[in-house]
Amino acid sequence: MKYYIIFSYFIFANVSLAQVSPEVLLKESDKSRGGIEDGLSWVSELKTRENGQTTVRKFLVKSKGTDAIVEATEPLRTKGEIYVFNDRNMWLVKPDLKKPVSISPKAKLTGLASNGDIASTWYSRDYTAALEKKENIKNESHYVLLLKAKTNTTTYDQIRYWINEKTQLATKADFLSLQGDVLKTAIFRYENKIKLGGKSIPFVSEMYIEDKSREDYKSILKYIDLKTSKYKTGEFNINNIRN
Amino acid sequence: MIFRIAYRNVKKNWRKSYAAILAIAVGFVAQSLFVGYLDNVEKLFEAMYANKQMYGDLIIEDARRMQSVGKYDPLKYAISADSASQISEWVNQRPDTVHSYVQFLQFSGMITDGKTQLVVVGSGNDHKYSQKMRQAFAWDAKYGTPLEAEPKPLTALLGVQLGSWMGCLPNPTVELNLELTGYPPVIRPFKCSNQLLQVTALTESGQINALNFSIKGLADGGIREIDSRLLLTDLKSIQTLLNTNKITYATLKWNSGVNQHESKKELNKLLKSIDENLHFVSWKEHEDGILFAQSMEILNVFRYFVVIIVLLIAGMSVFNTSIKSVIERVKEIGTLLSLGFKQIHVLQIFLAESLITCLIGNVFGCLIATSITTLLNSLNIGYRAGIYTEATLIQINFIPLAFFNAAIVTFVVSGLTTYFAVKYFINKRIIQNLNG
Amino acid sequence: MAASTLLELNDVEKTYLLGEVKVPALSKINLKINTGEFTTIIGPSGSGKTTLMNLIGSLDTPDAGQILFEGLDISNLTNNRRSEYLNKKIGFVFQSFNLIPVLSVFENVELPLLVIEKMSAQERHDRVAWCLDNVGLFDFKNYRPDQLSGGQRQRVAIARALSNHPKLILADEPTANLDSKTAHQIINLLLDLNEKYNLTFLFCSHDEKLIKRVRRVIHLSDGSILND
Amino acid sequence: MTNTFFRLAYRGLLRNKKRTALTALAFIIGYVGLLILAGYTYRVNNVLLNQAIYLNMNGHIRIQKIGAENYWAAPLKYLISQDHILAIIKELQIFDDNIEFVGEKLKVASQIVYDDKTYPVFIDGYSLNAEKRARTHPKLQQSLSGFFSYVPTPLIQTKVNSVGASITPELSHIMGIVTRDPIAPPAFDAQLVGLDFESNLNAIDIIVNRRHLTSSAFMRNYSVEMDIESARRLTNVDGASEINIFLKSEVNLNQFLNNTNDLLEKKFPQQFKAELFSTDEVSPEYTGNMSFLMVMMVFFLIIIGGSVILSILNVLTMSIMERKSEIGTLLSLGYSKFQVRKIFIYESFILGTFGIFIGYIISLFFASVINNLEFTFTPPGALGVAFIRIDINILLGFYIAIIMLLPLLILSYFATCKQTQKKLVHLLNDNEGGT
Repeated sequence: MKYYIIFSYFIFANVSLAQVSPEVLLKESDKSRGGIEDGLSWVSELKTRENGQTTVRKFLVKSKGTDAIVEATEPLRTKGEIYVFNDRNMWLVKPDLKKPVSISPKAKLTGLASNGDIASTWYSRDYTAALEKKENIKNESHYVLLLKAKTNTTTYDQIRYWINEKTQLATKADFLSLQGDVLKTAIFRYENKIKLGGKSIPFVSEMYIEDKSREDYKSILKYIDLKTSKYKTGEFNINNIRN
Repeated sequence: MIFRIAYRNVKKNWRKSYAAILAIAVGFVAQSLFVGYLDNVEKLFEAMYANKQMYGDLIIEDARRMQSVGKYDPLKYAISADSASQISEWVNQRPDTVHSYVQFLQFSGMITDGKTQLVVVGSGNDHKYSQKMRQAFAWDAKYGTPLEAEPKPLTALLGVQLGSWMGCLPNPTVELNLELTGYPPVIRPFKCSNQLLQVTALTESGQINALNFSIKGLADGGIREIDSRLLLTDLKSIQTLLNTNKITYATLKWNSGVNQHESKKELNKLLKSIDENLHFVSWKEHEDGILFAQSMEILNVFRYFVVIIVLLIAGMSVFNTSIKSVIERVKEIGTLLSLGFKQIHVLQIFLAESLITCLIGNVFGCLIATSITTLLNSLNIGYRAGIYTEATLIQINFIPLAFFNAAIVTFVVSGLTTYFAVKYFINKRIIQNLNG
Repeated sequence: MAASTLLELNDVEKTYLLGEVKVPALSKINLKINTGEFTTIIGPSGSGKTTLMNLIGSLDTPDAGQILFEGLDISNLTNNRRSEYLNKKIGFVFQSFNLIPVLSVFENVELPLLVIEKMSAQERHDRVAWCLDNVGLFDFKNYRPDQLSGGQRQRVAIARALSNHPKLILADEPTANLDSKTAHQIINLLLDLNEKYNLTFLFCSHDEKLIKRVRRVIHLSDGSILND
Repeated sequence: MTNTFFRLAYRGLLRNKKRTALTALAFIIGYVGLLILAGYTYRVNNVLLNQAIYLNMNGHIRIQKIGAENYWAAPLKYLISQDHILAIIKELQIFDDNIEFVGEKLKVASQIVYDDKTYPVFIDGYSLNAEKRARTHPKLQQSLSGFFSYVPTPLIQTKVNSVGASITPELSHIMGIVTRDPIAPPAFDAQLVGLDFESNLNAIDIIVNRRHLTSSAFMRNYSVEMDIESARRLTNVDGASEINIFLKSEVNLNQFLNNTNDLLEKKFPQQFKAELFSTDEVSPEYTGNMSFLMVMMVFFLIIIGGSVILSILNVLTMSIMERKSEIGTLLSLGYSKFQVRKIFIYESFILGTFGIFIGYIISLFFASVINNLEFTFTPPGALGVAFIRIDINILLGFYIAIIMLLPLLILSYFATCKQTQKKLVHLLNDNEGGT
């Protein structure tokens, strides 16, 4: 079995180069990865390669704050399937299901939705940050933060987070086990731009995820034609969603 | 004199009563073989549960663990670290009463070798007393080495089937049977295509955690469904994986000769003082050990049925023989009576005679039983009992008590039958005896 | 009853059931035997000789009448009383000897003594020796019955009958299975014992040689006494 | 000529009525004992057999992809695709007169969700018509009835419009729904969540309106049964893990197995294999329990049979000893040794057949008594409480009769040999003591 990627949207904010504090750095970098308070929508293309087979899936994503609705569009067979995220809870809504089915934490174990948390928006809300060291990647200097989960209910206990000093964007993240072993690695690229509060800020365009324990297993998530929009808060609550 | 007459009579016409002797022998053999076989099966079960799976004498657990709530969320009804340490302390203060005490933390998760990902169900146990409790099964690795051989964290044994799916294959495969003596403590080689296997599981609070285990050996899971999911490791590793210091249950074995009743009361008092949900139960009454009670139940039904039949038949032939020998010697009875011997004396002679025949029968029985036992044990006939992965051997234990009981029963049977046979003739008037 | 009368039969009767038919074996027998007498009962077979012997030896019980032995009615004793009577008062000598094949001569003669509790092994040994001396078979004491001739076996039977100093010796056709020469010797032996120890003998036979040498002969036919 | 022997033998037996009666009694006890045991084993075999074929839906023959023992490691790889299924079923039509019906089974690992509870389960998806025919099959109903208190009901519940799923009482307790009466359990709506075979997250609704029992103690906490279509919807596949062929009763299993394997090898080389239901791989409970019972039966056969034959021999030697002079006279009248021996063999034969005849009737009586007394016990690895049932039929009676009679006659022959070898003079005026 291989991982299935669901992801959520990001929030985009201005970067101010005040005195470098890990907390601020983390908060700023989150803005380029999602959690837009008013709302953002985009088309997501997920390409997964496992044991030599590649599958492509497409989704229409609408997100607001820590909630999101992800509607499968391709392959056709999955049309009409909707994944709903309310903060860390996740449901699957299908036309032929009488009611939405909740996906439990146990499901994450079997790799059903573990990647959803990778893309979850507010690291700054869930994790405390500490500056570990500075490092150069492709001769650009990066702050290396070690994020520790504030509560023990987040999917991953620790994350090593590389933030580019210049662009203040998070370029790489290692998701660690409680003992510090690397379980997954994600690499971000920011070629998208979105307008927020009158300013245009860089936004993630591609996320490349690798599972350390699986040799031949890679996923590439592309964010295409982003649009900011205004959604009403109730719109994302699972109870209001009817297929 | 009575005994002398009886002895000489048996010596004189042993040829005539050899069938009775053989019948008694068969009765004797049937009983002792069956009791020996049952004893072996019981000991095998006990060895498998009490030693191999380290259930010892008692399982200490939260009573709700085996109820449906416990099954749904095992960690919620586990024993807290504090309770566990109090129990361990109680144990450490009683080295003379407690033989061995092992703590277990069960878990389920996923295991992957990089290509395949499978469900894994297993447990970590503390290695302090584990080999001592396993006794004959101290060497529990069917292939490779037991974990206790070189105690290092993050080392594990896999079920043979799970191992094969995870690329850990024995070379060559060896056929070992379920035996009281456990596995020969020799390293049977096996090879894993990748040294480390990653085990992922949810921590107590639901976080994903993963550890890499190096596989030191393959162990037999007992039944098929367990063997294809089994992972055994040390307690600390699983507590780290699940990020908890709880234990699911602990098992305890008393030293031999300990007043168990007294110690149990003491332990019960301790447990209730720590947490009123804690209790201890013998594995025989525990849901895990239910198979034992069921098997013994059916075996005992067989046993009593057969023994009754065989003894009835043996009794018949002894009855026949004694009647015949009485008929043959009616004249002799008459003479003895005429000489003033009382009926009781004559009866004693014949009873002594049947005693001697029975003695010979039992001696024969002993010889036949021991020879069959050694023969059967050496043949190593294996059969797969029920759902176990390994075949069990037909082994018959030598039980002096069983021989003794069998002898007693045959004596009683032949004594009774002779009594009735002779009684019939003695009541006849002497004259009828004399004329024969 | 005269002081020296050992045995007295008054109107003793005995009938047998052969299938449905009732056969009167003895009818109205009256007889007195004094101590020391040497008597024979003779008569054709089926005349009730053996029945009479059995009744006297309390091996069988009469249908009517009394059998007094030393004044004591022995017609229907309890088992234990009868065993005592047989053991202390009566000595049997059977036509087919009836020795215990698995016991030696010594042991066969010793048999009746074993029932007497207060007799020590030594006393038993002397008694048996004395008996075997009387029948002249002491040297054969370790032999087994089937190693002896017919005559010798009958002597052992006689020795056995003597061993508990019985008052009366009953012998049923003692010489029937013996050749005439041995029969003669046995008869001499019986007569000797009768004179030496004033032992009362009662036996039935149809051996002329024996009848000639007997002082008292009782003729029996069809269950009643012809002449005495 | 022979009937004179029979008469002689018959009278020989009557000569000592008491002893003959006793010996016959010994034979009867032995025969009844063995027949009861055989009846029990036969009945248990009957139950386990039908349980493996019909209840566990293995059918008589199971077709899987080669290497499918690693199914759980890579389900997609060992799945039989729909067109393969259709092709195989078409090919199997040449055996149509032997095949009663064919079913498909799809095994899926997933999780059951009910209010806020999620719990791992193992699903068996059965093709509905095959499942209905199997679960209501007369052979299964007849063998289970009176043996187990539990009688399986097919998935298709007429009173509920949509097809229901079935879980075990233990699983329903774990999910928080107490099932007191497995026959009319409380129905509840639940959902199954799982990865389809291409690792897509998927979920379906199910109505759990039935309970079933599994013989495997481990599976009791995880087993779900439902129709194969729902299982296919959950996994987005249209294939099956295995094809199960249910044969008519009088088909020779091994021969059919070979034919099927040859057919598969010819049409789909190196892809499929067919296995009998009575193998360790397909139904370990069946093979395990039966091998255990067979070991017991052989053990009892030797012990009981042995003691019966010994007791009869004992009597035979006695009656021979007693009738030395008779043997002598017969030999002196010109009977051959063998003819004389025949008398005694006939004696045993009469004794034996008499014993068997009476024994059979007594066994029937005993069997009905035991069956009515309804002793209950829980055999290891079984569907809960079972009644001790004895199933006696003529065939069984005949087999046990042969097993006991043959050695008896042979041994009787040898027992008489010794006597008839003796010199005539010895026999005639036997002086060996005794009468």
